[in-house]
Amino acid sequence: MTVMEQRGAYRPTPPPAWQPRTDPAPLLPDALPHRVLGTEAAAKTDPELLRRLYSHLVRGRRYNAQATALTKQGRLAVYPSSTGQEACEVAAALVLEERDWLFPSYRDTLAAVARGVDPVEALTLLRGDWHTGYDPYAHRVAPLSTPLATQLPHAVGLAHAARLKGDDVVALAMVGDGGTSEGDFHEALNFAAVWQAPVVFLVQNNGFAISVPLAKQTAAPTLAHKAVGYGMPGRLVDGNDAAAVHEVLAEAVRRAREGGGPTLVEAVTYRIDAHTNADDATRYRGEDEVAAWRDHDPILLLERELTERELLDEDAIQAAREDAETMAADLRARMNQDPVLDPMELFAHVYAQPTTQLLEQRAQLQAELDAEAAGPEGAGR
Amino acid sequence: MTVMEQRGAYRPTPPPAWQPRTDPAPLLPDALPHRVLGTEAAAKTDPELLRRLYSHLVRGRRYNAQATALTKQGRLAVYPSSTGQEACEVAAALVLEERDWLFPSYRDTLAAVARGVDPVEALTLLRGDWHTGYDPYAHRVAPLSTPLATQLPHAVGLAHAARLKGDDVVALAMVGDGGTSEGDFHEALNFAAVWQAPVVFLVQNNGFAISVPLAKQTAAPTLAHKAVGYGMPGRLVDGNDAAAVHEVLAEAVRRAREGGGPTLVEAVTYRIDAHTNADDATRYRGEDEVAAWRDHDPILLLERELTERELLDEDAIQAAREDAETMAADLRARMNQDPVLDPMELFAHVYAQPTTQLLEQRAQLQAELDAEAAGPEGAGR
Amino acid sequence: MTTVALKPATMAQAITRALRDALAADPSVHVLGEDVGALGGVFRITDGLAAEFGEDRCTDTPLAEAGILGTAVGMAMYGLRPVVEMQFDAFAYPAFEQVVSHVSRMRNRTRGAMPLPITIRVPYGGGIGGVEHHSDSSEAYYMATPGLHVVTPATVADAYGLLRAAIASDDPVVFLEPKRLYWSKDAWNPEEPEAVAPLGRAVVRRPGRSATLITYGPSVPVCLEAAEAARAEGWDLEVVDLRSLVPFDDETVTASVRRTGRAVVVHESTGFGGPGGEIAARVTERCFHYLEAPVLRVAGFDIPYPPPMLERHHLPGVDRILDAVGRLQWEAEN
Amino acid sequence: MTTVALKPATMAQAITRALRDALAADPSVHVLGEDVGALGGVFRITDGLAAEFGEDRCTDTPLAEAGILGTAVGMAMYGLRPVVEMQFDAFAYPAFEQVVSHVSRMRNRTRGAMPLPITIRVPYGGGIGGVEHHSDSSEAYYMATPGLHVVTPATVADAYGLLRAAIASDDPVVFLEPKRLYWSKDAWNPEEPEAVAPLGRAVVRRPGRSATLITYGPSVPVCLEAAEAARAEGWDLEVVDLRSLVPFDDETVTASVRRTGRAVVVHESTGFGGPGGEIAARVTERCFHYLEAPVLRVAGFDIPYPPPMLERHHLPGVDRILDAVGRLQWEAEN
Ligand SMILES: Cc1ncc(C[n+]2csc(CCOP(=O)(O)OP(=O)(O)O)c2C)c(N)n1
Ligand SMILES: Cc1ncc(C[n+]2csc(CCOP(=O)(O)OP(=O)(O)O)c2C)c(N)n1
Ligand SMILES: [Mg+2]
Ligand SMILES: [Mg+2]
Repeated sequence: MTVMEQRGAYRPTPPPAWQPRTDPAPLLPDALPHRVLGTEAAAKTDPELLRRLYSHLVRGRRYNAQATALTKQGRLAVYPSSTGQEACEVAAALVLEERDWLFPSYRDTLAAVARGVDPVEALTLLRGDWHTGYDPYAHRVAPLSTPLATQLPHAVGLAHAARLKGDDVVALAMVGDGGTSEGDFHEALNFAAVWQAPVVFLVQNNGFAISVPLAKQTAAPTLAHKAVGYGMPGRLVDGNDAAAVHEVLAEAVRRAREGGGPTLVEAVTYRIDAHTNADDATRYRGEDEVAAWRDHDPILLLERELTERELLDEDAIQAAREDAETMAADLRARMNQDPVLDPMELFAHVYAQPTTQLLEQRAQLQAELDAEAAGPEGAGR
Repeated sequence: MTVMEQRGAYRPTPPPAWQPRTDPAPLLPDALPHRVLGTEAAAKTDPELLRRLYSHLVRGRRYNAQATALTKQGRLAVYPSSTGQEACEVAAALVLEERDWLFPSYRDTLAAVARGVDPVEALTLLRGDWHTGYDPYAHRVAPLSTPLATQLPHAVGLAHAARLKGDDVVALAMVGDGGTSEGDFHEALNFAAVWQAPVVFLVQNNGFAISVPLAKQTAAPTLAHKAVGYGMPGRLVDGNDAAAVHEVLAEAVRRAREGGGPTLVEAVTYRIDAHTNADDATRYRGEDEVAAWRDHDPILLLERELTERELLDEDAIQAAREDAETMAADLRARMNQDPVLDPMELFAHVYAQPTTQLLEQRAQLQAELDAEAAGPEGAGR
Repeated sequence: MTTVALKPATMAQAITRALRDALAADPSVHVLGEDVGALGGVFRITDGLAAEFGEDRCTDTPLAEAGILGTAVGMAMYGLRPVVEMQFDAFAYPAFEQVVSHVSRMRNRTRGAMPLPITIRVPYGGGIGGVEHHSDSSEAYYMATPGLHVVTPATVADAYGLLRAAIASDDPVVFLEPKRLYWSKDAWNPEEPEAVAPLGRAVVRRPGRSATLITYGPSVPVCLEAAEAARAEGWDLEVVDLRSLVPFDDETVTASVRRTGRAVVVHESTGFGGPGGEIAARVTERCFHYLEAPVLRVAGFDIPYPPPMLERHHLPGVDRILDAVGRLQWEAEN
Repeated sequence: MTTVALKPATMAQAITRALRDALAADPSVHVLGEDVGALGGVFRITDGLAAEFGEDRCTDTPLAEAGILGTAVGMAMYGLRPVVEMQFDAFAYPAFEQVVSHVSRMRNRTRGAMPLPITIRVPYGGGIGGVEHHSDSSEAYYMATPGLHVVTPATVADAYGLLRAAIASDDPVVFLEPKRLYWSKDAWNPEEPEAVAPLGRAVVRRPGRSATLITYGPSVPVCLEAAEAARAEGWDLEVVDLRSLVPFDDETVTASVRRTGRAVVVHESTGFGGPGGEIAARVTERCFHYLEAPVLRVAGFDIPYPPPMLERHHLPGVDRILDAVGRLQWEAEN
C-alpha cells in the first residue's frame, strides 16, 4: 500500500466548483502566419474578390504616395503612410457589410477611404483642417483615433450596444503593434470577451512603433497569443497576403455576427515608409530589412497569383493603374484648394448649446476679426 | 504535376525575418491547480517549512478574526479580511529573502505582518490613522495599495532598478482576480517580460471582486493563461494548499533571481468573509458555496497532512493556538489605545520642504487649534 | 397639481429614484459600473435596478474604469445613454484619458455629428472617515476640461432633478455626488419629482445682505450653518449654491455679490488650483467696483486628503468660514 | 570665473544638455520613455544619450504611459532618479492615475520615508501646427494636485537650469516644455550652465511701471513682445515669468503688482478652470487695495484645442493682450 492509498479521507481535489472556463487549445493561433496566395486555398477564393482586392491595393498604394507627396508640398500637416500595409487596410474595409462599423487608428485613412469615405474628407485631420472631415454615421467609420488603443473600447461598446438593440452589426477595430501595450487594449479585449461582443480586433504588426521594434514592445510568442488570456481565439495571418487577411477577417466577422464573440487577429506586415513624413527611419533600421519586405509586397503577391491564374492581364493592370491615377489627380487637385474654415465654428460644437461664456468669447473673437478686416486703422492700433 | 509544384517562383514563405519569439507551450499553465498536500510531493517538502507555514496560518486566521472584531468595536475604520486566503498571504511572505520586496494590495495586511511588519503598524491605514503605519524600507514592504493593480508596475520598476544596480533582489506583487482587469496589470506584466525583470505576480483569485464573480470578470480559461500573452510562464496553484503555493512561488522566485524573468501565478482560493466588514455578501452569493470552501480550508488541509505524517501533535497545535492568542491579545490591547496624531503633520510630508503656502496654512491651523484650546472665549466667538 | 404630503427622503434615495425613473422613461438609458448589479453598488445607489430592468440595463462590468467609460463612449455612439458609476472619486482617474481625450471632445471633433450623452456619476469628497483615495474632491480636473458639464447637488430635490437633467442632456455630464450628503434628509415629494433644466443655474439658498457665500455640494449645508451662526455676529449672509460648476451661472453669482459687496468662496477641494480660484477671479472681474474686500476662499488645505482621524482639521467648517467673513474688511463699512 | 563667449543655442539643445549633464553627474539618473533611445525622441531631445550612456540609462519602453510612470515609481523607490518623457501633453493622460494617486502622494503617504524624485517631462502647448491631441496645455491638472512641483521654462538658460534643479529635487516635478519654444534661440554659455535652485522663484523679465503681465512658458515671449508694442500706447509693462507654477512665488508677483497696481495674467491654457483663475485670485487677495482695476486674464478660449488652421485665433497674441491692458481702467488714473 502506498502512502497515497492510505489516505481515503483527503485525496487532493481541485478547489470547490473550480474548472477552466474554456478549453485553451482552440484559442491559440497557428504556429505560422496563415497564407492563401500561392497555396492551394487560393484556388478556392472567389476570383472576383481577388480582383477587387487588387484594384483597391493599387489605388491604395497610389493614395499613400499622393498623400506623402502632399506633405512635401505643404498641403498636409503630416501623413502616416500605410505603404506596404495596404492588404490589411483594404481587407479590413472590404470585409464589412454596410451596417457594420470600422474603428480606424490614425494610420488607417486608407481603410476609411476603401470603405467609402471621401479621400479628401479622410485627410481633413491631417491637413490641419477640422479634426474629423467626415460624418462618422455616413459610412459608419469612427473618427481616426490618435490616442493609441483608446478606440478599442469604443468599438466594444458600440458592438455591445448594437447587440442589445438586436441589430446584426459587427465592429472591426484597428490598432498597431505598439498600441497593444496600452492598458486600453487589455481592457477592451477583456470587456469584449466577457460580453461576447461582436467585435474583431485587427492588430497590424508592422514591426515598429515609431522607432521601437517589436522585441522591445513584447516578449509574447506572437501578439495573437494575447487572445488566450481573454478567452477569445487568436489568429495569425500574413498581413501582406490580401486574400489571407480577408479570409481570416471574414471568418472572424462571421463568428462575431453569429454570436460567437470577439476574435483577435494579428496581421504580420511591415511599414515600408517612415513613421510619418516627419520621421527619419534611418535612425533605427537598415535598408536591407526594408528591401526584404519589398520583395514580400502585398501588390506583388496578389499580382503574381492573379497573373499566373490568368485572372489579370496587362489591360486590367493598366486599367487599375489608370483608375488610381485618376483618383490621385482628383485628390491632388482638390487638396490644392485652400479649405475655408470659419473661426466662429470653434465655439459651435463644444456643447449642444454654447454656454454664456462661449457666447461672450465668440463675440470677442468676432470683434477682433471685424477689427482685423477693417484694417490696421480699424484695429485701433 | 500539381498546381503547387508548377510554382517554382513564389512558394508561400512566411514574412521576412518573422519568427515566434518564444515557444508558447512552456508558458501555459497546468490544466489543474497544482497541489502538494495529500500528494506524494508532500513527503518531499521540508517538514520544518510545513510547521512554519502551519503556525503562521493559525496566527493569520486569528489575526483576521481579531481585526474583524476591532471593526465592530469601532477601532478599525474598515477591514478587508483574508480569512480563507491565509495560505497565499503567508506563503507570499515566507518565500522571500530579507533583501526582497513585497508589494501588497489593500487586502494583504496579513502578508505584511507575516513578513515582519508590526501588526498594529500594518493596520494604521485601516484604523483611520496615518496612511501608512510602517517604514516601507524597514521590512521592504511597499505601502498597502488601495488603487487596484497600480502597485504592479511599481514592483516591476523596483525589481528592474535592483537588477540595474546589480543587486540580487526579487519583487513579489500581489493582486486580486478583479485587479487583473485593470490596464495597469497589463502594462506591468508586459514591462516585466520585456525587461525580464525579477518579479513574481501573485494573483489571488478568490472568486469575487466585491460582488462581481469571476465569470463576469474574465472569459479566460484561467487567469494564469494571461501569462502567455506576455511571454512569461503562467502557473496555476491551489491557493488553499500552503505547501503548493509556497512551492510554486519559490520556484518562480528562484527563476526570477537567476535572471529567468517574471512569472504569473494564479492561486485559486476563496474569500470566506464578506469583502470588508461594510459589505453584505448575502446579496451576491449563497451560504452553500461558502460551506464547500470551508471544507477546503487551508488550515484544515495542512493540519491533516501534518497530523497524518505525525509532524504535529496536540501539543504543537495547542502551542500554535496560544501563540496566536497572545498575538491577538497584544493587538487588541494596543489597538484599544487611541493613537495620538499631530494635526501639524498634515503639512510635514507634502514636499521635502513645505512651501510658503503650506507654512501659511500650517500657521492658520495652529492658530485655530490654539484658539480651540483656549476655549470658546479664546476662540473669539 | 395635487398636494401630496412631503416625506423625508435621503439624497441616496432620490438618486436611486432618478436612475429608476430614467431607466423606465427611456429604453436607451443603461447603467453600468463596478458592483452596480446584485450588490446595488457600494453605496446601494443602484439597489434593485438590475432586478427591475434586467442585467442588460444595469450591468456589472469588469473592474476597469477606462474600459467602463470607453465602452460607454461606444454605446453612446450607437445611440444609447449610458450612466456610468465610478465607485469613488479617486477610482475615476484610470478613466481620465477617456474623459479628456474622447468624452469631452467627440462632439467637437465631429462637428456636432457624434454627441456623447454620457452621465458619469462620481461619489466625491470627504467627511465620511474614508481611508486614502476615498475622499478626493476632483472637480478641478473636470472643470478645466471644456466639453463637459460638471454638476453637483446639495439637496435631495436637486439630486433627483439634476440627475434627471444630466441623463437627459445631449452633452456628457460629470455628476458629482457628495458622499457625505448621501444620508442627509429633506422633506421631498417623490411622487412629483422634477428635473432641473436647463443645467447651469445656481440658486440662492439663503438670502442675505452682508456678504455672499459661494459654494456647492457638500459645503452647502456647512455654509447654511455658518450663515445661521453669523447672525450672532450681526452678519446676514447670503448663500449661493452653484449646483453647476460648468456651465457657470455668472448671472446669479454676480447679482448676489453686487448686492452684498463681499464674498467668500467655500469648498472642500484644495485651495491652490481648485475651483475657488476660478470663481473668485471671475467674480472679481465682474464685481470689482462693488467689492468692499477681496473675494476670499475657504478651502481644503493644499495637501493630499488627510487620514480619517485628521480630516476634521482639513474640511472647511463653520469657524473657518466665519473667520474668513470676519476678514472681509468690515471697518471699510463705516 | 572665466569669460566665455555666449553662443546662440536652442531651448531643445539646452534640455538635451541638461539631461546629458545630469546623467553624467549622477549614476542614479535614468531616462525612459517612448522612442527616447535610437531615435532620440520625436523632438530629438534625448538624441545621443542612449549611445553615450547605454540603453540601461536611456531606455526605450513599451508603449504605455501608465506603465512608464508606474515603473519609474518603482525605480525611484529603489533609489534611482527617473526622468520620464511623455511624448506629448495629451499622451500623459493615461498616466494620470499614477501621477495623482502615487507620484504626488507617496512621500506624504509614508510620512516622508519614501520620497519619489521623479521628473516627468511633458512637451506642452500649441502653436506648432499639431493635429488634435498634440497641443494641450495640461498644467491646470497638475497644479491642482498637491505634492507635485510644476515647472516650465521660457528661456534657453532656464530650460537648462530648471531641468537640472528638477532632476536634483527630492520631490516629483512635472517639467512642462513649451513645444513651440524648442527651437527658440538665446545667447547661452553651455560651458557654464547653472541649475536654477531652489525651484519656485519667479523672475521679472522686463521691469515696467504701468501694469504687470503675469505669465509663463510659451506666453513669455508673446508678453515681452506685447510690452514692446505697448510702449507706443504709453504703457510701460512689467513682465513676470513665473517659471514655477508650484510652488508659487507670491513674493515676486505680489511685489510687482503692488508696484504697478494693475495686472493681466496671460496663458495659452483654457481660461475657465485654468491656471489664471488661481493666479488672479491670489494676486487679488494679496493686492486688493493696490489694484486700480480687476486682474484680467488673457487665455485660450474655453474650447478643445483647435485644428492647426484655426489655432492662431485661439492663442493669446499681442493684440489680445494689449486689449486687456487697455481695459485696466486707466481713466481711474486721473
Ligand atoms: C496614448 C498615446 N501615446 C503615444 C502616442 C504617440 N504615438 C503616435 S504613433 C506612435 C507609435 C504607434 O505604434 P503602433 O501602435 O505600432 O502603430 P503604427 O504607427 O506602427 O501604425 C506613438 C508612440 C499616441 N498617439 N497615443
Ligand atoms: C482602481 C480601483 N478601482 C476600484 C476600486 C474599489 N475596489 C476596492 S476592492 C475592489 C474589488 C477588488 O477585487 P479583487 O481584485 O478581486 O480583490 P479582492 O477584494 O477579491 O481581494 C474594488 C472594486 C479600487 N480600490 N481601485
Ligand atoms: Mg507598428
Ligand atoms: Mg477577488
